[in-house]
Amino acid sequence: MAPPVLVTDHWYDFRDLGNLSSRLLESLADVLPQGAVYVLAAVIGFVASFVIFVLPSQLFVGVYGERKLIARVQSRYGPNRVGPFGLLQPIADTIKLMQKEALTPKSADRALMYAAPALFVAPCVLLFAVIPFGPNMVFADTSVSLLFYVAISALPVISAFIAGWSHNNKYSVFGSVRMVAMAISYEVPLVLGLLGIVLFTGTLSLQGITIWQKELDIWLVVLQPIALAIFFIGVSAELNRTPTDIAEAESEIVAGYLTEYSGMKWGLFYGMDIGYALAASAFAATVFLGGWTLFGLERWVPPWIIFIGKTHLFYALFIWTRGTLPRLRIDQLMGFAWKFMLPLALVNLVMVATERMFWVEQAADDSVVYVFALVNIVAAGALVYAWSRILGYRPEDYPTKARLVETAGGYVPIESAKGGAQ
Amino acid sequence: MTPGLDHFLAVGAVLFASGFAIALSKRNAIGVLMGVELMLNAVNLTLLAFSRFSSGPRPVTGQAFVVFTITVAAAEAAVALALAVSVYRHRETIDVDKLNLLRS
Amino acid sequence: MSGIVRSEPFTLNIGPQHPSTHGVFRVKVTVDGEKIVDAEMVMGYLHRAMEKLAEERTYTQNIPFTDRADYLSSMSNNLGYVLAVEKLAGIQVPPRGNAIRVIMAELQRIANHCMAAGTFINDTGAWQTPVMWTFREREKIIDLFEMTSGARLTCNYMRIGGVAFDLPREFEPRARQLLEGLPGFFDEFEGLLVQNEIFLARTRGVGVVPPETAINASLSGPMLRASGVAWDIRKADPYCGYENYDFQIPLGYQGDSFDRFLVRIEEMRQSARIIGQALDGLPGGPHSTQVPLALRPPAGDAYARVEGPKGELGYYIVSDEGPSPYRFHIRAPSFINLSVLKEMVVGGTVADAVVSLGSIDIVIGEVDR
Amino acid sequence: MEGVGAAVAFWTLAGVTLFAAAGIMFSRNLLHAVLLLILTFIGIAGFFVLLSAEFLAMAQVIIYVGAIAVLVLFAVLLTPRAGRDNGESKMLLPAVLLAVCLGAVVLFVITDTSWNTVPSAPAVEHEPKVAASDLGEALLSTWILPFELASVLLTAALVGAILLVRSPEEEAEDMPS
Repeated sequence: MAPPVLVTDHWYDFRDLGNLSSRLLESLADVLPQGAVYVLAAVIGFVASFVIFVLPSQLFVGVYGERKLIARVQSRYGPNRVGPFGLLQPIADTIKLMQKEALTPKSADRALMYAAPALFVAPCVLLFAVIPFGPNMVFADTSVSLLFYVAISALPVISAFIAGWSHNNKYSVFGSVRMVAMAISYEVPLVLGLLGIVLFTGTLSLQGITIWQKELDIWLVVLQPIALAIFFIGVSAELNRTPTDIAEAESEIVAGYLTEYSGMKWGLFYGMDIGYALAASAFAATVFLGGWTLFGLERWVPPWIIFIGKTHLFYALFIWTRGTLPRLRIDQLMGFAWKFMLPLALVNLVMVATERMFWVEQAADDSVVYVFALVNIVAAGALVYAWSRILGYRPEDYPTKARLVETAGGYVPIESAKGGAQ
Repeated sequence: MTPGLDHFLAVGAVLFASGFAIALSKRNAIGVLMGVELMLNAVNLTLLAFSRFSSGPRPVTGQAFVVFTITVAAAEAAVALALAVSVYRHRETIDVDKLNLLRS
Repeated sequence: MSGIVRSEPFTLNIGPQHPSTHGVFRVKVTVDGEKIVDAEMVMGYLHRAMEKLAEERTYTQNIPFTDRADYLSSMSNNLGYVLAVEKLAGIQVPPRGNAIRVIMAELQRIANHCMAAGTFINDTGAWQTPVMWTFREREKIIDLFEMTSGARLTCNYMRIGGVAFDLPREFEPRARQLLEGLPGFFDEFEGLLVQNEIFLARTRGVGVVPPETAINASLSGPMLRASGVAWDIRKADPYCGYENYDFQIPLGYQGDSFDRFLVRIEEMRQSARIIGQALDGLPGGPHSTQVPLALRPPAGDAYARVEGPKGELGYYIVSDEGPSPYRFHIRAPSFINLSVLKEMVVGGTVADAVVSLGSIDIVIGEVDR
Repeated sequence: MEGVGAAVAFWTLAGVTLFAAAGIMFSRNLLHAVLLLILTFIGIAGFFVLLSAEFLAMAQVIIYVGAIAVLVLFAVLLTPRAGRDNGESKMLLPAVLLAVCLGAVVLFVITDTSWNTVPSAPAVEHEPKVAASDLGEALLSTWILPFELASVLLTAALVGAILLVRSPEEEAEDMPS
């Protein structure tokens, strides 16, 4: 399935930066020694994806945008002092972090403590290698890029464990053990949820999934709402965003595995947390929101701008939950993963398999996908509600108002109170 | 020069030998387990090298076989570690030299 | 060697310097895995020997001390102390003074509960969003305090025999404006949290205090009412004319952290009602009676108690006809409410301990005095 | 598998993996050994990519680095007083000798025999690409029996591991009162 070539392929056509880089590489091909062109292509791809997308998004959407949006949620302004509208705030933060003294406790395991931030940064950069920014603007278009994403997102868990373990401090051991236990138990439903997507599209490569959504003119979020819910909860558990940020829960274990870090070492962890969240939202934008396609609009609007817009849209979802939701306890989280998300993912898988079988066996035409979409959405709502009722979600018998009593006396048993439990 | 079958097999052999040495020489039961895991991985590598380079119509059989060795290795690792932890609970040590009593 | 080796519990300090101990207060927790086996509370980091110092100062000079006992509700503290001295010296307070005292005490209760409910949700993990909302309302009340008494937090506004200054002209319109906004805010705040599944999961059944334990440990305030015991000093032993205001006492169901949150929200609504009634019937006349500066009350002792935001706030003063009290003791509700922390915490996890501690709403200034 | 790129990749991966394997042998701290083991797993995943088995490389990273390595880390965590040093047992010398002999024999066999490999070096064009879908079909068509057996084995291992590690209280809980 060769990606469709855009209207023009002149080098100045910035709608597809692939033209520009390929033109540049061809001119350099004969100049450089035999193998060096591939290395140069790799470097250009990396620098382009990082300079255009990751670094500015990390700084201006991750640090500045998040603080501004959360400030709005909390009815206050957010950073507006440094630079015009506070736009230079992330740069000021970075400079401040760099000149802060990075302490290393005496009893800590120095080698591991220095290695952990580096090991935390490397996988984040790797994640962006597989994400397709445009028709032929993907850095490493392997046929298993979806699996590549899931595999690489297991590495930061190990480096967080090392970070927590090397401080030799009770709080950080707490944090690192919680982080690992939670990441493991949320990886299972996450992978099962993504399996539903792979079943439908039939390919493991992200570019293939985007092309599938482009040809059928349907976004997978409509087709697979349960998979998106499971993906979002699983990823926010793995990245430790707010409903599940128990690995560095301020109010309980000070800063979890980051307790002893200070200065730029902490800065790296903080920056890469945002990097992973961006990678997760880029992945979700590709898989669920149709990647760089916008129902045919991508022929005029540069596809990579569409893609970046969708990523930031999904990132806003992370910010929104971070601003509003309290934190779950570790055992509730584990119970939620195994008792709620896993069965839901399995049922979703069965539904997708039957639909796929029906689609292939009857050789129905592609418009049947919209019927599947409707069926899936209704089934998703019904399934979530029914399963939560089974697991004991009874909102109606919890009182939401205190009882009101007129006179001061002794203990007032529940039934005889005037107000009664609404 | 481009890596051929001999190179992959050589790396596989060296890995197997080091895994073998680790498994036999480590005092801690977890060290022994690490050695065993290394040996299994070396076997996987050799299997895949053969499946990639040897003639034969369907190279996929080698890869299917590697999938099964990975599952067996995972199951074996889980049980071995469970064993180590329960032995630690009874003996307060998992030092291979000291574990010579068969009675619980 | 044959015994089963237990994974040995290790002690963890939810130490004096910890983001969620509401001040310098330490809980030495023995933890087996995540479960708490034993908890030992260590306090006294903020002990300023207030009760001893009060014995060298005259009765009027002691008023600023009471501001700093519970620095989050200085008006109620002043009221308690001033009532005790008036009972000792037999001084009558003019009706306008009483009405202003009721208004200020109830405003202070709303401000305190805004702070308490907000930080409690902060302990369950919400990133400061509810606190920012409640602080926005608390700022309006603090502005009212600053307008009348000159200070935002430690107001030092009450005097023996009445209040320091009369209400300024623009106090009433601003207070009315505030009262219109409050019910809407309470409903919105309650709507945000009471149906929130994660908040319910984190607070229902956490830090439960059954009614018998509450009564035996002589708890008071929202802690006692959350366990279902209907006890409120404003109703049981009315002072400053509380008997002629119409309000109700909120009660909880099982005495867990969630019930305390519900009780506090409901108390704020009732306080808003009381302020409305007090503002409507604000009598004219002097705001305080003249009291000699070097007051020498007759020998004897007096105990006056006030329904402070955290519970029954009592002042016990012994006088030996000297210019300064012979003995000055504060019955601090936070200190007594804290005594049940051990039963609430043992058996739960560290996360629950933090939530239970947050739900008690303690202020270390009052606990350590 | 273009010539230069594959060669560079092969030698760096070989260097990293063998260095890490030796590191496990000689490092003093058990935790460092576990982390070096993770490095070897990643190196071997790189080799799988070189042998154009990408699906298996990703599966290797997920299963070994994502699950088994974490399992080993937890085992190290759950045995605090069992000594975190990576010491050698009394069998150090015979073990190393045996390993060296075994390695020598196998290496000799490898270099000596001439394997009838696919004609010419891997740079040949019709490189037998095994896509993930072919592997899936193979697993569920010709290899269906071992596939089902593997799932039974995994369940047995799961139950076995849990039973082994149950602490006395959990057993007391389930004991019929």
